[in-house]
Amino acid sequence: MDNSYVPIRMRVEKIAVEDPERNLRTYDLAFEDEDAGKRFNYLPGQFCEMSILGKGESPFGIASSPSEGDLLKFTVNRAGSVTGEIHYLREGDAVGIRGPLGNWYPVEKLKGMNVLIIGGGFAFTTLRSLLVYLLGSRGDYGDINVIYGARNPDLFIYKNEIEEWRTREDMELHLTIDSPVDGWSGMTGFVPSVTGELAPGQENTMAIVCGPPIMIKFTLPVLTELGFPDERIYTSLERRMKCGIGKCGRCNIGSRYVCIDGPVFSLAQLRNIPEAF
Amino acid sequence: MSEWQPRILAILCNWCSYAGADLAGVSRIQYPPNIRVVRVPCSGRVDPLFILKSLQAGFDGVLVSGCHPGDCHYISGNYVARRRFAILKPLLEFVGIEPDRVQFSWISAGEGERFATVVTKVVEDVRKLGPSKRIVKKA
Amino acid sequence: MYRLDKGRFDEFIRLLGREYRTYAPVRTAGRTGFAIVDSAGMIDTDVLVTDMSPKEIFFPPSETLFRYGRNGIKTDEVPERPIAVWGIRSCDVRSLSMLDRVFGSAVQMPEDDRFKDPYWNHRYGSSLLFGSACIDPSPTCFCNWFGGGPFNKDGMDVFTVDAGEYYLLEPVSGKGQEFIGGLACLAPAGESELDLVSAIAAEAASRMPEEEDLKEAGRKLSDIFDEPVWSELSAKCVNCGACTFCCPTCHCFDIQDESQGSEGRRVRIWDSCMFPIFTREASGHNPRALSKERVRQRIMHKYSYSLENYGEFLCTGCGRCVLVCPVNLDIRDVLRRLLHYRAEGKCNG
Amino acid sequence: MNVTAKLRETIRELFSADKVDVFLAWEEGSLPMSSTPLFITDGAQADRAIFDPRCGNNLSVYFTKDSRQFRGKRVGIAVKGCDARSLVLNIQENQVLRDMVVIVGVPCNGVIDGKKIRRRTGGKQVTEVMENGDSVTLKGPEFSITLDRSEVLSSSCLRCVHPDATEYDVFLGEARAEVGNENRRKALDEVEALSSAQRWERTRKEYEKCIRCYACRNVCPSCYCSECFVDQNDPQWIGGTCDVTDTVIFHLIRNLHVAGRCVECGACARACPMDIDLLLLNLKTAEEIKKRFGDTAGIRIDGRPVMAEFREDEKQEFIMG
Repeated sequence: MDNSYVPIRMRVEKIAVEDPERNLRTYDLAFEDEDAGKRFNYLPGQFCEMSILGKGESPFGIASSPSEGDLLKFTVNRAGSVTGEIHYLREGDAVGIRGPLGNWYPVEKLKGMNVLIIGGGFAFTTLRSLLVYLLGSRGDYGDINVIYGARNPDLFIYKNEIEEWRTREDMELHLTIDSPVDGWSGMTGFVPSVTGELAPGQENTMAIVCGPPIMIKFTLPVLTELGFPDERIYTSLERRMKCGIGKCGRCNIGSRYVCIDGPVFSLAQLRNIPEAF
Repeated sequence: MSEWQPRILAILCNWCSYAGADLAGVSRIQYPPNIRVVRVPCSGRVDPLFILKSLQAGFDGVLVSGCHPGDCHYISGNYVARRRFAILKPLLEFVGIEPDRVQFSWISAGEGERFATVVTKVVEDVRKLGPSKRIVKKA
Repeated sequence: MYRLDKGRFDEFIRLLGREYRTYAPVRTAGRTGFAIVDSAGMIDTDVLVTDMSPKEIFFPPSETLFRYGRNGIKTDEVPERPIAVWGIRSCDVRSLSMLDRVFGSAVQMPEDDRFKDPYWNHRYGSSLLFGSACIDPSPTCFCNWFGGGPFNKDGMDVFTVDAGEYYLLEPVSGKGQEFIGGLACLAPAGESELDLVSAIAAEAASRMPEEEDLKEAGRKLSDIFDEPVWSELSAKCVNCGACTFCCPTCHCFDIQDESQGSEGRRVRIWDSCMFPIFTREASGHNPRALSKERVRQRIMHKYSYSLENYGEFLCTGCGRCVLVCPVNLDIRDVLRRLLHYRAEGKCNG
Repeated sequence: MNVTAKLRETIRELFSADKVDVFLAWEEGSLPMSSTPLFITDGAQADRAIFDPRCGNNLSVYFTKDSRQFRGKRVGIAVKGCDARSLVLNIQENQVLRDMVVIVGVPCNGVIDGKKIRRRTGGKQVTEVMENGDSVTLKGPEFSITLDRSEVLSSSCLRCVHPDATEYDVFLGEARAEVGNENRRKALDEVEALSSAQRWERTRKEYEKCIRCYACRNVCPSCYCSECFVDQNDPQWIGGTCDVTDTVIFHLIRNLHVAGRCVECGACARACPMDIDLLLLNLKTAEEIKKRFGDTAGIRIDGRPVMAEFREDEKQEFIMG
């Protein structure tokens, strides 16, 4: 029998510091055991429990796309004891992961549709995975529109890639920051209002939203107002988790467990859950 | 195998007892090498939890030392600590932790000699008790 | 049905011990719980509802998931002999079946190995359960609310009745039949013995409380999710974990690491939805920060969410939480209050 | 008029004079010999209130728990001697404003510990409990046991020296001052007669039972840290398992955190589902504090709790010479 509590051993291949305060770092992890890597099949939106032996585990969305190769990418914000310890890791160090856990963005349903990706802050991780995935087989999808907001320009993650996405002709990227800053050429304003201003068409479009709870809360009604039906709005939720396999009892929202029934939910599903927002 | 040696954790206040230990060192006063020192700002900083945790982690004894009454750098830290120790010690004895494993002293920055004497006494007391077993956590 | 004379009970327990690690109710310093026994003399045969529930046998308060150190990760060896339990009550047997729905696999993906909890499965999967009929139900028993009863045999391998001078044993599962089938210390039971059992069963059934209609419980509870009644009910709860720790079906847990130097172990320990830190995130955000939200979670989880997820309640009516609650927040009263909330006309709809 | 009748009368008066927004008392519980906390918000509910030996809950706990549900409200509260001391301590520690509470003292002769009853009956069905002076009769369908009252009283009550409130606005009867109680010394002597190794054996056996449910902490009116040291994880001070060294350290440190603040109401011991004799450590510490510093928790309403105070000339024979 598989033992889902035992982490897979990974090696830190590369660390990128994402912000000047050095609170956000992106880790590229390689499988130590090739077979384990082959068995690890995932899709954008899924997450892993990252394990520091002696400190514990924390859940992180997978930021890489399976279309990119064998490395797994995670972006970690320093917040608690486990994330603090992860920030001490150096390239070459060992780390454990358990996963892939949870469900994924509806990539099959997206085929032939336009995609509107809306993200905020350092929650852009699984959205990066999705975007890279879509761009990897670009022909399968219609228009790709991305709205990405951060408190200030420093707090966008994956800045190098943002530069590349900006110049691409086969997608639209709208960056926005909360309040004006000298030298900022993008948009200003919170994600929900920017979404309203840009008023992307809902026809044959699927909206995928991920960000801080408050951003999600205010963005979903904007999408509804723009005419998106509940079945074409997806969002990814976060809760404190331990086991990741639907047993330990803390991540539920109503009867749904974020770790196995989520983290990706359609608004249609969430409408039936009393405490979703 | 070599003879068992007690391991003692010494929690010393920054302003007096740590300086006293320092003086013992620079004055080349001999004392047993069985102690490991943790420096804290004041004996008032010493939570009984630190002491119990040290014993749990396998230290055979704990010495806590601060400034003499009246000399506290923070005016009254050691007085508050004294009340705490005054009830901690009988409580530990009450539950069956050998009293000599946890000891308190006041050592000033000028008392290098006294530091050596205190450490020697603590090490000898703990040596008599043998290895700590009661509140030590097994892996 | 077989008859086991009490004079040969010790022989029976010893036989059982050859193949199984045998657990039974044991009384230590006035407290009762399940412990390994190797003779009949150690067993407390009178206790109805043990203070600690038998979930501790299969899902201990703390257990090692694996050990780590310089040489990597190692899981502990699984003991060879499977577990047998003697003297487990009907409600508690059912609670184990319920826990098996949670730990055995994921209902959503029953075939997916990733959701099978190996620690639970190696203990529960091969266990042999000797359930006991409840001859003398207590005033805190309410198993009949949930389709149980003092003589309910669901989930047992062998059903046993204490008939005074002897025990009557009835195999329920194939595994149970296989074990007791050829035992020399058992004799086939006769007519008079079976009549006695029926009489005892009727007497026990008469002691059960009036049933509460729980047919619509899941929906009724969902409907009043946002009503103020939850604040009223939770006002006196002090959010300790006594109810959840003594509950035979509560199974929330935490995972922690315990290190000594470079060696250590990852442990699973019981946790409780009553504790505020249970759901508090590293950012400080807590989706169930209020006592009301936590009490509601406990009730909803047992009587509403579980129906949706597992098709049954996560409560067997054993009454332990009623006994241990330090503020006498009686779950039966709570349920009655909630289920009749709309009927009282306190809200529209 | 019995105490219950007087209590109800007092509650009605307080509401009709608009002196309180809520009144904390006890009402009949769901089990034989049990009571449950009652929050009265309307004088008309006064007739639900009771006071008798079933009323063990220390209601002061509701002032300090995280919900702080009575903040800003004028609260009336019925208190036994120990409960009153908890409240005094809460006032001393600025958790409760004296002006915002109306303290109603009730004369207490000890409360019954339901667990002791269950232990005596082996968990059998008790349908009726009758008190008659110093004896208590427990009746079930097939049995009847008569016990000495002391066998079913809460251990804290057997060692009580302040049966009645020391601070109150109304007292329903005649409040007694401090009484002597030799049970305190006896309980300590029993342990102190043991060798160090025997004491540890005793401690280990007792605290091995702990399942870490934290009922003791949560029912304690003096335990109100917004984050308990056992819940801290950075650093994590003590392990979360039922390893006996961790449980002993938890209980010792909790004991020290409530040193000079514990009123020995016995709520922790009555709440413990594992029946750990939690009170003994509290007794030891309380006696030590009384002996050394001449202070008892919850008696003074002014100044600071004893462990936050000091005198320069205190005895310090435990400091190495």
